[in-house]
Amino acid sequence: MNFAVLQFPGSNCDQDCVQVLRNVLGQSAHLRWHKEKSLGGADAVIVPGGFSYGDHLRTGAIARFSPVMQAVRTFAAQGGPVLGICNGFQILCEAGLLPGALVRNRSLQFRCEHVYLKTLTSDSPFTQGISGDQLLRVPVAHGEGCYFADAATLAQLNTNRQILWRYVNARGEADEHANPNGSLENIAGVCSEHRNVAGLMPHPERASEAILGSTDGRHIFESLIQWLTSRKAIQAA
Amino acid sequence: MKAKIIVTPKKAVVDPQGKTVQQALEQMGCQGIAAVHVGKYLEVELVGHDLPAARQQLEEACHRFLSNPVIEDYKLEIE
Amino acid sequence: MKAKIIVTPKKAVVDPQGKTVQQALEQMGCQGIAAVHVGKYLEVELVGHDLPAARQQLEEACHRFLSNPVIEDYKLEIE
Amino acid sequence: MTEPVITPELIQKHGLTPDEYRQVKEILGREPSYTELGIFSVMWSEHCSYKNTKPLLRTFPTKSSKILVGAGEENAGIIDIGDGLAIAFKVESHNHPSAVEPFQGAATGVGGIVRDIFTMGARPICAVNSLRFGEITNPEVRRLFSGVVAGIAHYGNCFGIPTIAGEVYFDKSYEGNPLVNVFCLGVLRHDQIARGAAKGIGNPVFYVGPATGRDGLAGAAFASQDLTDESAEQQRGAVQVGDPFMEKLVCEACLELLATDAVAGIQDMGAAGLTCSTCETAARAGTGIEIELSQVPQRGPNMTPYEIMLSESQERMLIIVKQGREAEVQRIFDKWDLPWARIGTVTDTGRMVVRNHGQIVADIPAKKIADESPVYQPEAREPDYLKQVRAFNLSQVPVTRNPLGNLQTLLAWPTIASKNWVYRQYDHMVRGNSVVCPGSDAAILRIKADCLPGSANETTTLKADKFIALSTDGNGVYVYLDPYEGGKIVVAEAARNLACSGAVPLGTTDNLNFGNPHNPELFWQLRESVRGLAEACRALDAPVTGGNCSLYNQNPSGPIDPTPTVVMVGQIEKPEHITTQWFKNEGDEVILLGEAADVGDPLFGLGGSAYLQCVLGQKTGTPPRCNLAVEKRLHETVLSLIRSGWVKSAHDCSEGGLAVTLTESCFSQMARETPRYLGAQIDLTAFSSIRLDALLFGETQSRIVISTTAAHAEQVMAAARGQGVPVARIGLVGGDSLRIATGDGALNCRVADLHDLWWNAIARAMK
Ligand SMILES: Nc1ncnc2c1ncn2[C@@H]1O[C@H](COP(=O)(O)OP(=O)(O)O)[C@@H](O)[C@H]1O
Ligand SMILES: [Mg+2]
Repeated sequence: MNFAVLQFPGSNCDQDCVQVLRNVLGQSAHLRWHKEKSLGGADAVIVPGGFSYGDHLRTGAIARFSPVMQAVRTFAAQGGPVLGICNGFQILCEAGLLPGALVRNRSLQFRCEHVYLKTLTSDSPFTQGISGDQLLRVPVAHGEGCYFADAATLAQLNTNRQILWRYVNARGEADEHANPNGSLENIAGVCSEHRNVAGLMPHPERASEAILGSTDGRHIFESLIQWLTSRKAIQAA
Repeated sequence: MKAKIIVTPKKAVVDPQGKTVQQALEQMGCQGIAAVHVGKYLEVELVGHDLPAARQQLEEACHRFLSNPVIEDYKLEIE
Repeated sequence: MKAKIIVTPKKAVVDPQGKTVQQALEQMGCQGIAAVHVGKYLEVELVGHDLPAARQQLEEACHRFLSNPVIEDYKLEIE
Repeated sequence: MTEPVITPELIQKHGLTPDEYRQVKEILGREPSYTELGIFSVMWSEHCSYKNTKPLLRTFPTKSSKILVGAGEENAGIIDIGDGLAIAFKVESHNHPSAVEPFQGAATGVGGIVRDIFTMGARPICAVNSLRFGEITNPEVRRLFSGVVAGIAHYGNCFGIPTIAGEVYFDKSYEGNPLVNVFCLGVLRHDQIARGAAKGIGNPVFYVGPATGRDGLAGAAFASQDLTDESAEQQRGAVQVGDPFMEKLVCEACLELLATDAVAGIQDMGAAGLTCSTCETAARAGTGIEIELSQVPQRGPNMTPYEIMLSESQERMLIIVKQGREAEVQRIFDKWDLPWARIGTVTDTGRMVVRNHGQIVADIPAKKIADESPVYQPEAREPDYLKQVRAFNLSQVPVTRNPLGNLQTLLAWPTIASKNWVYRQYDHMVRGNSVVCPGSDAAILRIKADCLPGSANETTTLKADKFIALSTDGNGVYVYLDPYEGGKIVVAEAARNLACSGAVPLGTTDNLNFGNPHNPELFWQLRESVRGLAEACRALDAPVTGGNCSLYNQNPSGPIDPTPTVVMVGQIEKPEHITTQWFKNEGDEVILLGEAADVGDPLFGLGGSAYLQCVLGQKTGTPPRCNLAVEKRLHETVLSLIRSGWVKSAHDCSEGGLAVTLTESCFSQMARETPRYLGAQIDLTAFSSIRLDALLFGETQSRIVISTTAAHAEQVMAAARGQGVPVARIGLVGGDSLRIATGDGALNCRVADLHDLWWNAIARAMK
C-alpha cells in the first residue's frame, strides 16, 4: 500500500512512521510536505506526531490550515483512511475531522512512558482483528493528551462505538492510575462517525520493533493494511 | 488600533492549571479565593482605522482559529 | 470580587508564539496586522470585600510566581 | 549616536584587566572603539577563550585512530563508528543562565548544544543532561529543579530529540548555583562533515534565523563571573528565550542546504553571537571577513553595533556560501519560511571588519582575537580542608544496627532515588531508536539509515545498524574530598556503566564545573581533578573529543563542590550484546565481580559515601581509590563475558554500594504503574570479616554485579578468575523479596516496598 505521511513544520515523528511502514511493514511510504495540495495518490494518510508550529497557540491549531489538510479533508470525505498519532490526533480534532479536543495533561507535565491500551471495538480499519483481551503496550509522549468532549458528544461516542482505545492497567481495568493524562473515560483514541478517520495519543510506531521493547503497535498498522488490501480486492472484483 | 482577546477554558473543562495556581496562592497565605481560571491573552496590533472591518476579521479569526469552541470561550475587544 | 491578571512577554524578549500566530493570521487572509503578542490571562474569584488587602496579596503573587519578572510583565485589575 | 568613552571603569566592567587592555591596544595599534571593546571582552572571556584552562586541557588524551575531528578544532569532535559513518558529540554548560531563569536558561542550553552538532553537518539524534541542585527540601531549590527539567523537556521534546540519559545530584554546595550540563550527539557520513571556516575569498556570508534582539547581551561574559545576588538581578537581561520550533526548522533547512554542496562553511551563533562566529570562521580559514550590520535582521529599533555584535539571540546561523550558489540558499530557506539575509563577504585581509551603514565600527585581525587570547597559569595551593578530610577515620562511626533502615533511607535519598520524575518529562523515545531508555546503567541508541542527514524520502541503506551507549557521571563529593582520585572515578564510573551495557568506549566529552580560578585552592582542585580525568581517559581508552569549562560557580555562601562531569560514548558491536541492569529470570545466579571491599582502604570505601552523607550527615573522609589497571581488567572481563552470551544483567556498584546495586537490579520498568519485580536471595556471610556498613554501603570501586543462568555460573567464575578479577557467587534471583544474609544477621524486604521508596521519593519531595 501507499502511505502519505504528512510533514508540517515542527513534525518530528514523521520519519519514524515512514521507517516503520517501509522497513518494518514493507509498505511504500512518503513524506508529504504541508504546502502540497494533493496526497499524491496515497491509499492512506498518517498525520504524525511532533510539535507542528511549535504547538503555538494550541496544539494542532495552526497545522490544520495547511494546504495539505484540505486534501486530507477531501480524502476523508471520500472514505479514505486517515490515522492521526499524538500531534496528528490533536490536528485532526482541531480540523473537526474528529470529535473532541486534547487539553493539557492533568499533571501539567509532559509524560513519556509506556501505557497499556485496551481496544474497545474491532469495527474500524485500525482495529480489525485486535481483540479486546489483547492489551497493547505502547508508549505515550505528550504534554497535551487529556481528551475532552462535552457530555452529549461523549454519549454519542459511546453509543456509536467510536472510542477505539482506552488506557488500562496491566489487568485491563480502566482505572485512574492507568490514565497518564486525565482523559475523560480514559480515552486514548477515537474514530470518526464514518470510522475511516481515527486518532490516538500513544505512539504505535514506537512499539513496532522487538528491539524497542514492544511490537504491539504493529497491530494497528497491520489492521489498516489488511483493511486496505481487502478493500482493494473488493474494488477489483 | 489594538485588539485584545481573552480566551478562557469552558467551565466544563477541567482546568488543572487554575487549580494549581489556586493552591499556590493559598499556600502563600492568600485567603478567600473561590476559584482561579487560567486562560490566554492575545494582543493584536492593527494598522489602519476601519474598525468594523477589523472587528469582522478578528471575530472570524477568534471563532475559527484563536479559540477552540469545543473547550474555550473568547472575548474580543478593540480599542 | 474578581481579579483579572494579564501576563505578557516583555517587549524586549522574543515572543515566538506571537510571531507564529501573526504569520498564521496573515496566511488566513487577515490584513493590517503589525504585531501579535500572546500572554496569559488569570481570573481569580475572591470572597470578602477587603479590596486593599486583596490587592496587596495579589500584587505579591503576581510578582513572585504568577508572572516571571525576568521575561514577563503583568497587569492586575480588581473589580 | 555617541558611544561611551572608554574609561578604566568601563574596561573593568567588561572583565578585561589593565594588562589585557594593553594587549588590545597593541593588537589594534590604537585605542579600541566601544564596539571593539565589547568584542574583545566576550572573545577573551573564560567561556570563549579558556584563558585559565587551556594549559590544563592540553593534558587530556585527544587522539585515537577513530577520531576524525579532534578536541578544539571545530564546534564538536567527530568519531568514526565504521562503514563510513561517524558521530559528533559535545557537552555544554548553562549554569548561570539557569540560576537566573531556570526554564529558559536550561532550554537555551539545549538549543545551543544542538546547534553545535548540526553545525558539523550531523543530524542530532540524542541528548543527555547532567544536573546539580541544592537540597530538595529547600523550596527555592525545588523551583529551580522543576524549572530546569521543564526547560530541558520543552526544548528537547519540541525539537524532537530523545533525551536518553542523565544524572541528578542534590547537595547543599549547589544551592543558588545549580549546574546544568547538556549534551547532544549527532550522526553523519564522513563525507558530510561540515566546517566552521570562512573559506573562499569573495564568498558571500549569510545570516539565517530569527532577527537579532537585545536578549542575551554578553552572555559569555556573564558566564565568566562569580554569581552574586546582585548579578542575578542585574544580569537578568542576559537571559535568552529559546524557540525549539525555530531551531527544528533551522536544523532541517541547514541539513538540506549542506546536502547541496553550496556551503563553504557554517557556524552557529552561540556564545558571543555574531562576534564569535565571524572571527572564528575567518581565523579557521586564515581569511578575513567583512560584514554590514544594517543588513542584519533586527528585532528591536535603534540597535547599536555593540548590541548587534554581542547579542545572543537564539537559533541563528552564519553560513558561508559558495559564490554563484546563493539561489539555493534562498530556495531552501524560503521553503522552510525562515528569515535570511546576506550580510557580508569573505576577504583576504585576515581582518574582521564590521561596518554599520558603511562606516567601520570594528576592524580587528581575526586570528589574533580568536586564537591568541591571553593565557594564564593561575596559582594553585592545596586546600586546608583536606587535612581534616584525611584525618577522618571509622573509629568515629559506630557500626550500624539497622541495615534495612539504612538501605531504605538510601533508596529514598534524592541523589540515589529513581530519576523517573525527571526523565518521564523528557521524550526519550522520539525518532524510534531508543533501545535502552533511561533507568539502566547506560542508555543505548540504535543508529539506522534514517538517522543520517537527508530526507526520509531518499532511500539510503546502511550495511548494518549501529548501536551506541551513553553514560554521564560526575560525583562532585569525591572530587571535593580528593580531586585527583575523584577525577579518576568520574571517568571510571562512566566507562564502567558502558561496560555493563556491553559497550567499548569511543570517546569522552567533559564539562569542568568549578569555582573561581583566581582562588588558588579552587584552582588546585581544578588542576588535580584534570590530572585524574586525563589519566583515567588515557587508561580506559576514552580520549577526550571536546568539552566545556564553567568556572566561577559560586554563590554568596561559597564555591560549589568541584564538579567535572563527563559523558562517555561507547559502541556495541552486536545487538545481542546489549545488556541492562535488571535481573531477568528466576533461578539465575548472582555474581559479584570485584572485591567485596577494598581492604587496603582504611575507610573500606565509606569515605565520601552516600551512606556517610545521608545516614550520618557527614560529608567527609578520603573517598575510595580507583586502580585504573584493575578497573580496565574488570571492564574487559565483563565485556568478554557479555560477548560469550553468559550475562543476563550487569549493574555497577556506585553510590550506595552493593546493597543499593542489588536492590536496583530487582526493579525493571514495564509500563506505567506496573513495574516488574524480581527478588533475590543474597548470601554475604562469606564476607563477615568486613564491617557491615562497609560491606553493604561502602563504595569500593571496580565492582559489578551480574546475573547468569545457573548453567553458566561456573564458566563465568572460571573466566573471571582467569582474567585475574576477584569473583564470588553471592546468591540467586527469585521470589518477591530481597533477602541479604550477612555475618550479622539478614535483612529482608518486599521488593515492591523498596521500589516504592526509590521510585516515588522525588515525586513525593516535589509535591
Ligand atoms: N536528568 C536525567 N535525564 C535522563 N535520565 C536520567 C536523568 N537522571 C538520571 N537518569 C537516568 O537514570 C538512571 C540512573 O542514573 P544514575 O543513578 O546517575 O546512574 P549511575 O549511578 O549508573 O550512573 C540512568 O539510566 C540515567 O540515565
Ligand atoms: Mg551505574
